[in-house]
Amino acid sequence: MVMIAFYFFAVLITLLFLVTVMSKNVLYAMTSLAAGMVLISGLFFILGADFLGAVQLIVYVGAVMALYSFAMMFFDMSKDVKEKNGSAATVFVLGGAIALMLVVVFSAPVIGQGVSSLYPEAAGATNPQAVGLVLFTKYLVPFEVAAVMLLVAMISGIILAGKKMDASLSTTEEEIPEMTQGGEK
Amino acid sequence: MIGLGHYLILSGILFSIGLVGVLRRKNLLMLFFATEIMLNAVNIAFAAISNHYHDMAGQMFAFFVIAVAASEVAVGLGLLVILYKKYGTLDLDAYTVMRG
Amino acid sequence: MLEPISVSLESLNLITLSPMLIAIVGALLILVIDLFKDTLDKTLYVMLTMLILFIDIGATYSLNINERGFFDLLLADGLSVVSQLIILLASLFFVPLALTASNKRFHEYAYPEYFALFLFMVAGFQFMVSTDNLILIFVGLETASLSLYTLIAMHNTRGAHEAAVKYFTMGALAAGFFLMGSVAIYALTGSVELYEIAKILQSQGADESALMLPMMGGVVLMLVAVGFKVSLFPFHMWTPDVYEGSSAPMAGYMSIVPKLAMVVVAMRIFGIYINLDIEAVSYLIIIIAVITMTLSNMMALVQKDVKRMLAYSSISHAGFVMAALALGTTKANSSIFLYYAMFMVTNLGAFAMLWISQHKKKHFDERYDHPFEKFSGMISVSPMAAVIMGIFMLSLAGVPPFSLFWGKLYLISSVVDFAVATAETKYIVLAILMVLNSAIAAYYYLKLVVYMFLKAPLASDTVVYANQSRPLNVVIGVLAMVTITSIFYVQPLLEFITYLVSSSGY
Amino acid sequence: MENLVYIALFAPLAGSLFAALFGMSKKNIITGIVTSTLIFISFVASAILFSHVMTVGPVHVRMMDWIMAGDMLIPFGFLVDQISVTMMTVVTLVSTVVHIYSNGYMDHDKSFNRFFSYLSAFVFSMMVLVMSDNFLGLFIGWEGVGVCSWLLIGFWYHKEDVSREVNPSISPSWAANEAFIMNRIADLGMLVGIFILYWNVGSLQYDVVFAALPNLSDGILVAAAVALFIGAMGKSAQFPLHTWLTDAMEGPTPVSALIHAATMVTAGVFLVIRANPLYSMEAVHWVSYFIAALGTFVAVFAASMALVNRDLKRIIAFSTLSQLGYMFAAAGLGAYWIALFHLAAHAFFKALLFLGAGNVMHAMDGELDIFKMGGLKKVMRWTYLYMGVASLALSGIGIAGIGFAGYFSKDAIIEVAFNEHTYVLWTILVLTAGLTAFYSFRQVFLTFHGNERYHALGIHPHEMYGYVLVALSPLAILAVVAGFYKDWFEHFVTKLLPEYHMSEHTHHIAWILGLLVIAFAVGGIVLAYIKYNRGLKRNEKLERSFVYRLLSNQYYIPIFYEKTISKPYAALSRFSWGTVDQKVVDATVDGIGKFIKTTGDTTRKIQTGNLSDYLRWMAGGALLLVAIAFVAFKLSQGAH
Repeated sequence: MVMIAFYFFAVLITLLFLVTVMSKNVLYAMTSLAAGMVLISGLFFILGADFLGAVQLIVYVGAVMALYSFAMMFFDMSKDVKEKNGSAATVFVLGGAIALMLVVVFSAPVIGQGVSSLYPEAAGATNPQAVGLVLFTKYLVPFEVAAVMLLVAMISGIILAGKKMDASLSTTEEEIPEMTQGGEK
Repeated sequence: MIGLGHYLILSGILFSIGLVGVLRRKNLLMLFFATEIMLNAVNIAFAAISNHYHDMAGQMFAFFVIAVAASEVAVGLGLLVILYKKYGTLDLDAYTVMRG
Repeated sequence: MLEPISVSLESLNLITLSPMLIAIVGALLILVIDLFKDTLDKTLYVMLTMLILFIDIGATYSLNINERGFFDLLLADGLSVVSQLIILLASLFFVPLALTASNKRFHEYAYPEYFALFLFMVAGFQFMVSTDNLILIFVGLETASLSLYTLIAMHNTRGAHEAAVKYFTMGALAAGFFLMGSVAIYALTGSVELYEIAKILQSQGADESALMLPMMGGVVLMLVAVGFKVSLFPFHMWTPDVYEGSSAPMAGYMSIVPKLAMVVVAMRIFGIYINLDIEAVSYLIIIIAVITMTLSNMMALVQKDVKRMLAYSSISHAGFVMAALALGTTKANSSIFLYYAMFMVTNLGAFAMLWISQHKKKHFDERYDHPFEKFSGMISVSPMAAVIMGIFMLSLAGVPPFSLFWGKLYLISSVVDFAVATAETKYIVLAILMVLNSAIAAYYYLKLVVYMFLKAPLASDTVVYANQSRPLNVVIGVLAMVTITSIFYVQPLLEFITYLVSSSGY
Repeated sequence: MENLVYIALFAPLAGSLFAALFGMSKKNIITGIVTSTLIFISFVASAILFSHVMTVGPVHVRMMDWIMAGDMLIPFGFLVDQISVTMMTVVTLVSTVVHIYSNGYMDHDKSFNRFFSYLSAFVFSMMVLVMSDNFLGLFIGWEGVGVCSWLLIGFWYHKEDVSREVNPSISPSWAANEAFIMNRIADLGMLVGIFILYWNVGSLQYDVVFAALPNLSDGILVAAAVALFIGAMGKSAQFPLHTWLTDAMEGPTPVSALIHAATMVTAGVFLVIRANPLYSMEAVHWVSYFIAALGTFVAVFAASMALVNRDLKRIIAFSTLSQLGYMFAAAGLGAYWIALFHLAAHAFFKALLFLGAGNVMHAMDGELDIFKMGGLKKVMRWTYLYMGVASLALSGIGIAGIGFAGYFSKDAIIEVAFNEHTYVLWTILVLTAGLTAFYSFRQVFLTFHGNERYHALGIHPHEMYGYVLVALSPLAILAVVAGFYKDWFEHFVTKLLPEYHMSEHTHHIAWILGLLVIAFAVGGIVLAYIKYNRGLKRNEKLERSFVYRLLSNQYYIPIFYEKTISKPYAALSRFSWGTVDQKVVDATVDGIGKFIKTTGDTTRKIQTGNLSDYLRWMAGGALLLVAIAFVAFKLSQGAH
């Protein structure tokens, strides 16, 4: 059963991502990306990482894809994109070679058996509970740093997309009056 | 039974698909899609290893990778907006002033 | 139902978090001040940032060595302390460079958020170096990088945008490689904590050839990520473009701080393998380091723009440092920090000199802001500036007694020592290659000196000073003094570094 | 005393920096006065130190420890002992005179300030060279004087290149580069020698190194001695690296006097004297013998070229070469103190000779051909007197314990050659003494006696400024009296240097030997008088003869170098790089730089500016790393 589910997901995800990578149409690419991500959350559920699966759905399919679709509208890219992908051979040889390398590396035996887990899932806890336990003890600091990181991302997004960037102080001699003081937020 | 190896190989293949996307895409938005694929591929591997060792660290890693991916999208799109305003295109062949 | 867990406050060892916390709280403070009153002068933010960095330096300096905190996640060992001190000092020199001549402020300084982001970035680097958990390393790295991309783009010139997007995209790919490398290590050992990984590898016997494949795979993937950040060939491609596109102080800052942070991470990660006597890893790093220093030197020779030349030269310096990193001896590791401390004052000074001469409108040709011709005959236009720039160039070229000479001397001598200790000719060859490369490098630094001192001056002489202001003069003066007087403090500094590095077992 | 050491050392540096402040501005007499004063202060300090060393003993100061972590200890100190204090006094004395002289000589030069900056920098480097207590400091000074010499020879760098037929040294910048490159080649040898010593002894301090010498194997001793001597050969212009010295006469005359006669070129001799414990070792005796033989050869070789030369400064340059040969002969035969004595005495009269030549050149509007002079003694009495005295000193005139400086020092060297039973060397040296006297007085007579040939050129010679002539007087006095201090000097320096005693037999016949030398010298002078006193009578037949042409073309060695080394190299370069874009080749960056540049240009092309390419390189780089990792793995397996 698990095997069938795995192969089902694996094949489907691979195909969808191939569409994302190869399609000329932004909409197709984005849709297949979103679909692939939904299916990946399926893999997480199979692996017993329920919390991760839920986060994957919420963050990726909810937030990230929403951002991308806004961007797509902003850039007005409903038509096919024209790209000059010069030498396809180089790309595929490089990609293929890296794939080969990763497959060879990962198909080698791992130390595995002898190692005991450092942070085992707490006995009797469900996965979200276990995640919570580890996240707010051991990984408290990274969690807070991630919060800072999201704040950074927010500020960056606001600044970069903001109106104040339209005229550049770095190339004009005179100060632009409304920009010398704070300006719009 | 599905072993760890299967997941890792799947992860490796998806990673390479993402890589191919990164290498061949000229449109920056599409290129960013491909980087998302790479990060997702890594997450599968982390979840699988976590499951294999019954260790939570892998899931934590994957969790933080998702957070990082979300932040990168915000910054990346901010950059794209400003580039689009200045250059009127997202084709990276247009950004080759600096070279040599 | 789960047992509620209780954690005692002492066991957290809060003090280990204090340096980063100061930076983060400082950044938030700046954001809050801006929120309440948005008409404040930018000088205030500069001063505030410097104050915060100052407190941060104090907190870092007063850390007890080799303590862990927050469930062993944070690690305040010698490497972390010494690298944080260098990072913070570099930041302290960097921030006042915002105070260019009045009414000549550049775009990024119109935002109070610039300083907040800067402090967040510093905090990110601090996290990166003071942990041996791959997760926190990664999160810290990304926090810092995302801030850095924004800081570059905020310069708001065409070049800056191009630079930011190039850096960002390559950074995203590098992050992918870093993660894949972590996967390989995690899969192999079942841990993401480097000290655990070291233990497991040790107990499993590193010589088992079956393990070699995943191990080397992990090393190679990690090296791609490290190589990107430290700018090793062929992952250096972003460096010249990004340096050229970003503002001169930012370029100078980037040539030191992000690289140093990543070097510390590399020291922690690759140190495991080197300590296990897996020679392949050392060879791998040495080969890539030699290729890097040689090729970048040659490319630097043919540059027409001083900033781009300095970019390539900083790549070559990175190659130098990586060569020492591959040895794994205490002396080599200490020499890396000495090198960066010395490199910091000199290179920041050189870039600050470029910053002074940056002009908003006047460009020398359509492409370059700082071509060599711009500096020709500077000795007669502004002798003081020419002499100081000349000193920075001589220091970069490794001429005694200026600061970087000691860095180079000690670094090369650590290689020679290693060669003698192991009695292997290939390390002598490495040392000779390093010496040869410094000799080649002297060529292009002296080229600028020749332009400044021997060529006829340009007709217009205003450009050299465009951004001059008292704060900038002070910063450059201090950097120049530190560069010149290095002979007096290099010894105690080296002892301090060696003590810190050896006390944390590297 | 420690303060005096620093004053002696750093006063020239202060002067140099002061002059450098005005480097690019108009001529300012202050720079000349300040630098001269500072050098004089340095001289006074050196003189006080001299008396201190004589009465109390050597002074050793340790300035600071260069770097002292782990096993690398390079302390940096200065040693003022009998050898170095002699050098210091000589150097600062000659420098003081040259500085004062230059105030007059460089009067009309627009780069007046720059000149003094360089000149003082040179003195500082020379002081570092002689005062250092270790080989590293010596090497730093060594390189420093090399750089200053390069700057000063090429001082008139704006002069155009001309063909070798018009001017054998082509142009000042050509001569400067030649000197620099030849010295670089030799310095490489010296560096190797220093490395050998450091590698085997673990220190560069003279005392440590010399104390450790007996423990070293013969091979290492020989290698170190040979390598160090190669360095000495470059700086002291010994065959086959001698061509740069005569070409160096392109520099201003004070420079020729200071650097290329009195001080820098003796650095090689100084090195051998300084390293006398090494060269006295039994294991390296044949190296020492080779030094003596080479010195003797250069003595006669250079003297022969001086016989026919027509260029005033070049004749003196050849005589310098020849006298350096004498010094090496003495040092090689173990008579180190005699070598040092000749070095000091020679510095005085050779500087005087050069500065006198400068006066003549100044008077003749830059003309240096002695065939175009003659009869100058009427207008230039003092210069005539000075040059006459200096020439007498150079020829070694004197008898029965009374004579000019050269009589005491040069005779002693010849006596040593006899005493060591190296009769071939002795014969050559005696012969050379005759040649020396001949060419010295050929030059004096052609310049100052006979018919006034300069009228044809429309030149109106005049005597040099009075203060310049006064400034020269100390040198003239020393050229006369320095010899009388021989015994006193011997007593002084042999506290440090090995004593040298003549055998009973030599002692007995010393007066005969002396007479023989004097006879040759006087014979030379007489011959010159007969031939040239009445004026110039050119002998076409002689000038066409093979020997004459051989000598006047310096045995065709410069041409040989050009044909076999420079030309093929240039042709090879042209052939290889003819297609390289000339625009990227900056004037300052050529030679080997070209090769690296081309590689740089090629490599630079991968930096296309296109992000996609960068990303591909990154992925490709990952694969490259895999490949390297594979190689590295194989390598490490091979190692086990």
